[in-house]
Amino acid sequence: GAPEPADAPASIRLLVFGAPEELEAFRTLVSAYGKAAPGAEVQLIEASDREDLITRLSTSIAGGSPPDLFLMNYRFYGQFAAKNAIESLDGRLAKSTVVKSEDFYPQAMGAFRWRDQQLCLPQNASSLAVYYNRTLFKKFGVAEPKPGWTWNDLITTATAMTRNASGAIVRGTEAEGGSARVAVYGLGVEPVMIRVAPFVWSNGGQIVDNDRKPTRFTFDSPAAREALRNFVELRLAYGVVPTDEEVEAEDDASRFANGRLAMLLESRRVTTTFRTIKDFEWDVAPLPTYGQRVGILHSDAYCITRGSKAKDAAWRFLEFAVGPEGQRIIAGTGRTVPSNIEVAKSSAFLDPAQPPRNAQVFLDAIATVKPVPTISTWPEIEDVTGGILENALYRGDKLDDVIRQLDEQTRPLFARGETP
Amino acid sequence: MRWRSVGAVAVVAVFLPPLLMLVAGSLRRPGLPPPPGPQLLPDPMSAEGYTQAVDLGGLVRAGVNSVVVAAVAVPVSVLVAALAGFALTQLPRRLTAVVVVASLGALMAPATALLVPRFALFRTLGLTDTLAPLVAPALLATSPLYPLVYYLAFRALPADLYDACRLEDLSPLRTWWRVAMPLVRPVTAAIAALTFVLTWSNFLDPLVYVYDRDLFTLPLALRSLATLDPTNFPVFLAGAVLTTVPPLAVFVVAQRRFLHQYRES
Amino acid sequence: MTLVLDGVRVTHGATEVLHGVDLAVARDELLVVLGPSGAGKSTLLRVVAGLQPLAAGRVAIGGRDVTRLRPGRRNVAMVFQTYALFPHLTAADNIAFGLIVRDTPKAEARERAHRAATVVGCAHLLDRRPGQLSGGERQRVALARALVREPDVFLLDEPLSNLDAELRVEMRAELKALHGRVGGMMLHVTHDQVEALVLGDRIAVLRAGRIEQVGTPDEIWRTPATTFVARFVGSPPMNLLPADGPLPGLASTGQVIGVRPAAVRLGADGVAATVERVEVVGEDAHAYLRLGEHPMVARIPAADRPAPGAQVRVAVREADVHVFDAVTGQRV
Amino acid sequence: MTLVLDGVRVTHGATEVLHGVDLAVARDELLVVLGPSGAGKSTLLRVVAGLQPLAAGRVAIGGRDVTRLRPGRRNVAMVFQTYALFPHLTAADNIAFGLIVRDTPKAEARERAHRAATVVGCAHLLDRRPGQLSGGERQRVALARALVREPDVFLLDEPLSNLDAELRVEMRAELKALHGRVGGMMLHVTHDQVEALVLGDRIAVLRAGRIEQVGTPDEIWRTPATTFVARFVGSPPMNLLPADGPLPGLASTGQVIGVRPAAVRLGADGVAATVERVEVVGEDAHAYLRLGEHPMVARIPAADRPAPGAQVRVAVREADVHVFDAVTGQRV
Amino acid sequence: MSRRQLGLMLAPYTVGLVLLVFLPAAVTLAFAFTDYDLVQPPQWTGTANLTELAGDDIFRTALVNSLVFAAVAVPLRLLVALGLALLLHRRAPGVGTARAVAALPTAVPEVAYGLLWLWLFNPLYGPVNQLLRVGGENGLTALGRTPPQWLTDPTDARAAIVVMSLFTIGESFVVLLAARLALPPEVYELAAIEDATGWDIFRRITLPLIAPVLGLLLVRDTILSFQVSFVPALVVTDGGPPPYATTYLSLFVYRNAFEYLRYGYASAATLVMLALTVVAVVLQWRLIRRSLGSFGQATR
Ligand SMILES: Nc1ncnc2c1ncn2[C@@H]1O[C@H](COP(=O)(O)OP(=O)(O)OP(=O)(O)O)[C@@H](O)[C@H]1O
Ligand SMILES: Nc1ncnc2c1ncn2[C@@H]1O[C@H](COP(=O)(O)OP(=O)(O)OP(=O)(O)O)[C@@H](O)[C@H]1O
Ligand SMILES: [Mg+2]
Ligand SMILES: [Mg+2]
Repeated sequence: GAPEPADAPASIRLLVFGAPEELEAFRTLVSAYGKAAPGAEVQLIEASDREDLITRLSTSIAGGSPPDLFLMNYRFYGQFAAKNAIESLDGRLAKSTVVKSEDFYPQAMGAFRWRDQQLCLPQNASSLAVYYNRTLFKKFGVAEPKPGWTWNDLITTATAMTRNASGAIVRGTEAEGGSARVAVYGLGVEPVMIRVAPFVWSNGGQIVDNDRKPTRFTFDSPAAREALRNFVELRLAYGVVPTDEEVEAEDDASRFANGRLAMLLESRRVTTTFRTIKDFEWDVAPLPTYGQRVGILHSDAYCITRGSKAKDAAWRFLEFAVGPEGQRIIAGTGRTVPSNIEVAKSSAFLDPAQPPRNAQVFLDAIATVKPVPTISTWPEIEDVTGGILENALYRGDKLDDVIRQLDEQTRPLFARGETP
Repeated sequence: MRWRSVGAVAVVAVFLPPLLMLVAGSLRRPGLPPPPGPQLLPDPMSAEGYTQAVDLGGLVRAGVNSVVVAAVAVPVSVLVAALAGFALTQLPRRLTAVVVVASLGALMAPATALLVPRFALFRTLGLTDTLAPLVAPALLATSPLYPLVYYLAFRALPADLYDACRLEDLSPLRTWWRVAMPLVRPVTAAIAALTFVLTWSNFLDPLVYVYDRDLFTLPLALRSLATLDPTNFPVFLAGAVLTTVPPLAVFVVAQRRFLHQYRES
Repeated sequence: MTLVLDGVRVTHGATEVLHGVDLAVARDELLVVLGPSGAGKSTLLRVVAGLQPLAAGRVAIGGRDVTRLRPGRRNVAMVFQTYALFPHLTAADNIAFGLIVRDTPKAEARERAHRAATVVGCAHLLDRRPGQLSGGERQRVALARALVREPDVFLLDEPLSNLDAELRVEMRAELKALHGRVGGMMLHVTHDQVEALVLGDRIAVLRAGRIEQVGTPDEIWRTPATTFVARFVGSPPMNLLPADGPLPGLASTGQVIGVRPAAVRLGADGVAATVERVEVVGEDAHAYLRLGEHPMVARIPAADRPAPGAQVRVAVREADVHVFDAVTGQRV
Repeated sequence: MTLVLDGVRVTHGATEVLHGVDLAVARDELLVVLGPSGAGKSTLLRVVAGLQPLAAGRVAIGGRDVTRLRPGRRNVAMVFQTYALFPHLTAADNIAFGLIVRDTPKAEARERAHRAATVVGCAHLLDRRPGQLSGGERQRVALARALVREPDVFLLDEPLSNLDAELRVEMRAELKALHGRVGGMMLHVTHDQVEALVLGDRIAVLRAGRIEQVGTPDEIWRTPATTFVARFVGSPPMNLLPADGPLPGLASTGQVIGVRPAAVRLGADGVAATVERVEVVGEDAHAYLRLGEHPMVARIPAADRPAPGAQVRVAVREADVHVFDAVTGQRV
Repeated sequence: MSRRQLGLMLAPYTVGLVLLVFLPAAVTLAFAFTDYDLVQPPQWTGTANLTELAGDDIFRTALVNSLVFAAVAVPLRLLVALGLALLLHRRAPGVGTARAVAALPTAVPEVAYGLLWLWLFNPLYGPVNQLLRVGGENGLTALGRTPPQWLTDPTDARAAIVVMSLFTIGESFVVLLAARLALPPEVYELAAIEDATGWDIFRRITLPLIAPVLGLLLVRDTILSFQVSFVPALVVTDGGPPPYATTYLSLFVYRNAFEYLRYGYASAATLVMLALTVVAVVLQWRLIRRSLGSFGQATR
């Protein structure tokens, strides 16, 4: 950007979203920044969810008055990056005395590089893990998941943990209402692309034909097909995951929190909520594998809008937020795995007094995480595939149809998308 | 008439339960799993949802904002609608037809189609991040339906009354104020109540035009509560109850006036 | 101060309601407009008030052309046939309305409203709203509302139609007295010929949008210009018979003879007639007769009335005979 | 078929509008209800129609207690004082309404509506909506609507008040003839005493919610039961003078003398009086006199009228004198 | 002078109309012929967006959903509102309460309302299905059927959106109530004397007399039906169950415009939606006109 006049406004606006408790963490961050940099002012613009955030961001950019900074997942920033709405940070990063690129996990940094420019700096570098209810495992005498376990182990464990009210193992696959008798399900997992992808990768397959310039989904390859088949069989063949009705009635996170779900595939974000659980003990385990250890990246980053009128001030806040102090504050909420390597390895994140005891699982996974393609039409692709996968899991659509639909319905979206 | 009362009871029996469930739900203790069977009264009962909702959602501040917006927007709205509706009865028929068609056309424009250009407009006027954009629809009578409702109401008054006013050399404005308005009080009560509700529950406008958390209105605050995890549903429902109480009160008060009619000579 | 209508034409869509009315009302004159239902009487008043757009013609008040002047500037007061009371105001406020909107002090307005109400006998109703009044009560309030001001022209559209006889007689006198007191021109529409005859300085008889005759009550009564006026004024109406009918020799062929019922004498002489029906109205009786094929009414003292079915003889004095052209209906 | 009201009381909030009315209408009788504005005439009709809840009392039609029967089941037809025409229907549809909702075949309904409209002289208006009709035209449509059916009871609330004299006379005859033809009971509210006297088989005089007298027109005229009835029937109204007033010796102290204007003779003999004002009504004149402090009206032939201000002498025949109690107003 | 005053009285509203509706709407509709992503300047593309819409399956589904919703919900809503207004226009014990209660759901802010129903329709714990299960066993209804899968079965989800919309008829109800109360009572008294049946009174008097208001509401509701389905679909069903059972045009437009940054494309969809609305309204207007004759003119 052009050099700012000396009296550029010190006040900047930061657009974030989250549930009230999460927003509270950002407020803490902002007030800490206020103390660290007297005179600087940060106005927090709070959206309640991703849709709200994107609506706000796009209308305000179009209306000519965008926020200076916003926080966004790498899966969604592509559309803004492609449209040239985000300021490159390379110059500022090079000059910075507070942060350096090396401070951050490269996997997270890489996700936010667009056409050889660092557009955003990651706030976190989370990944998928298996949350499990230790108390329940002990009660039923089933072995807890441990590093190196496989997809088959997952199925076995989940089957062993799917119980009825009297504690007997049942299959939640019987027709009409029979499944209602399941009191505890073995596993909870959302039928979405970002849950399926790591298993495809682990099985040696690819979800798209070209990671950098994808043109189609490749579930027709044997490895991907097998991983997908195993995934969608969780419900109708094994009956270890709740029915769609049950999920609508009570989502997996609260089912887990209420002690009726043995394992849950989730990212770091549910940790904050789960820390309020008092009735049982829980922990995390790494993802099961098909052989290769591969995880999937979950990462949000701060981006400066190109239309910002206070880019320098925004940068100063950004430096603070992804720097050690800011990262420690956010890590304290438990919500994120810090992207700042140093902070991630510190007790701010690994605090043994706070569950999960096994937080190291998240850090170990980072080395093997992979991002989904950052294509500008990815949000649309996720929406389209979500519906198809949902029907595949709960309704048992034929695998060939599922694979065909995934391909056919997303091809135009890939074609329209812009890639880094 | 007895059957009317029976009907009234039936109406209450159908329309009230959703709201009762809302209240019942809000009284559950946050963090508990959902109850296995129907519960009219939650067990245990707790007002914790309310305290949490007020804290987490910043409902006090949002409430004040909502009140400020409504306090300006509702009277202005009613005024705009009533003035326009009256003018339509007096202006030449062709002009009236144009405005009526234009109003119907305006009704058709979906809110989403107006967000972005309006944003640009408000920014040009320097009004973003103030409460002004939330009050602005009042200039439009909140909904173009209301001037039309007023128009029909004023048109139904006996023409002789307007003639009597013309004889007394009353200007249109005074005729409107002294004669027309008092005679359509039920309509005014109804429209005031409806604009209040529309203004109060306006969600898209604040979402787009207001950044400052201190300027959030209740629906926006409520929206952030809606992202709480499901076991905290009572918190959200408590927020919904608190947000719903004022419009309910307005409706109950206003409906008393719907009935009041002057029988004309 | 005079009121002049000049070639006034009014149309409602395709139908012409007033076909070129010329009328002059003199200073301080009370003119009664008389005419059958639908003749255009109300329309005429609305024209004077300025409430009715003209298709053609001019209206002048006090020598000033007011054709394009808006109603409020014409200084007229009107009693509407439908009363047009404001339903939301009490009788008192209805009456004082014109004063209050002209910024008359509250106390004075109230005082004058009370006086006007007393004149029309509705002072005890001042706190009621129109919805709580009977038809006649409403009419009196409407009348009071017109009387409270001192306009140049009073326009009264059947202001007494819903009052009972006694009250009507009383109000008639009040109106006349009031008019004598405050002056101004008064256009008074009525169906009631007694009212017209008693009240009017002059009477204008309207028929289907045309003025048939304007004259003093005496002129109208004694020398009705047309058969229409002749029949319209007088109750029971004047008998009309062809010249070559049962009473021959009073007019030439192609003419019509008119005889008022009171001028029909029943006695020993004259033309034979059958009594068909007798109505008794207090000390008078109306005998409906048939002279051959011709019906005829006689007004006679109730005491002298014949029995229905009786045979009587009918005589008419030549002085009491009106003669009209059979085709045009014009007085000869 | 009779109609009986028994102790009917009606209240509007705190005010009692009818204070226990007893009334019996005989089979096929035409009863005229006469009374000043606000007396409760409309209310009485509404009671019979079943539109007005009773505070006390009973209503029976044809011997059957209908007090709790809903209006539609009483088989009555009504003309409202305000017409109550349906604004959205043409005159034809308004008239046919009662037939159509009773599933009369379309063609027959139309035919009968047309006939009824012809009777009241509004057949040419059948295609218009009420908003396009003049006051009298609306009234005729309302009347036709009542006449089109053949109910047990006709309730007519001032059905002719907005019609002109000629039309009124005609309609009066029509109503009477119609009643003779179709029979049924008819309650006819009017202000017009001529109408009452001519039309009614009997007349009920209502005053402030109480019936003062019920009788044939002749009885009402000749032997008014109270001073109120005496003054109310007759125009100009009966003169009332104290027994010890200007015409002494006709009654004893504590009594009131009533003399109808037509019975007042102006001549060479009698008490001296001043002529204050003279109204000419066709061949009659009303002379407003003053006998000392007492006003008096005389109805005399217009030809014999004195000039205003003249001194005359007033005489009354003893046979023409009505005597009432000064306190109760009852006939003695 | 009085003309000018009348003009001034109308002025605020017309200014509002032009400034807040017509100008913005015109701008948005102009974008229908461009490729506009809200970030970069729009590029003129002619009718490309419209052509693409024609081949878009999701759009077609949304279109059909919207039309079906309008065809089902609009008459039902109006009937409910009219029924309530006629039932509750006269005083009787309980009527005042019923009136307030009938209008109450409308007073619940949209966001709260959506989430309330999300809970009411909860397939297992929701009060609606718990009520339907009363008397049944094993999670079935008394008739031995599975209760509706409000949020997971496409048909049931569509029904759920309609049911939700039936409770928010407060506005129409109130307007109709006010209109009914303004009708002259003598006319009804006359009808009572003529022993007109309730149906006759409704058909021959009430309906024609409130027809102008009813017509206005019909038109308005049709217009709004393309819009009211938005929040419920967003909050309650999120456009699902798959594939796109409750994706209505409004949601389609919202998603494309603000979530996928395809504002030009969304504008084109808006254009189609508007065209559709205009056609629906004109058809209805014709119908109303015909059934009303020239009455609309004659009342004045
Ligand atoms: N809006 C209208 N459209 C068509 N004709 C109308 C309209 N208004 C009035 N008329 C007709 O104009 C004529 C005159 O109406 P006006 O009200 O002046 O009569 P009127 O003499 O006052 O009668 P009435 O004594 O019955 O009140 C009537 O024939 C009436 O039908
Ligand atoms: N709603 C009401 N509240 C209070 N008083 C009322 C109400 N309706 C009528 N009244 C009174 O009841 C009395 C009788 O009214 P009603 O209409 O029966 O009179 P009426 O004899 O028909 O008079 P008119 O000849 O003037 O029509 C009147 O004094 C009137 O003021
Ligand atoms: Mg008239
Ligand atoms: Mg009356």
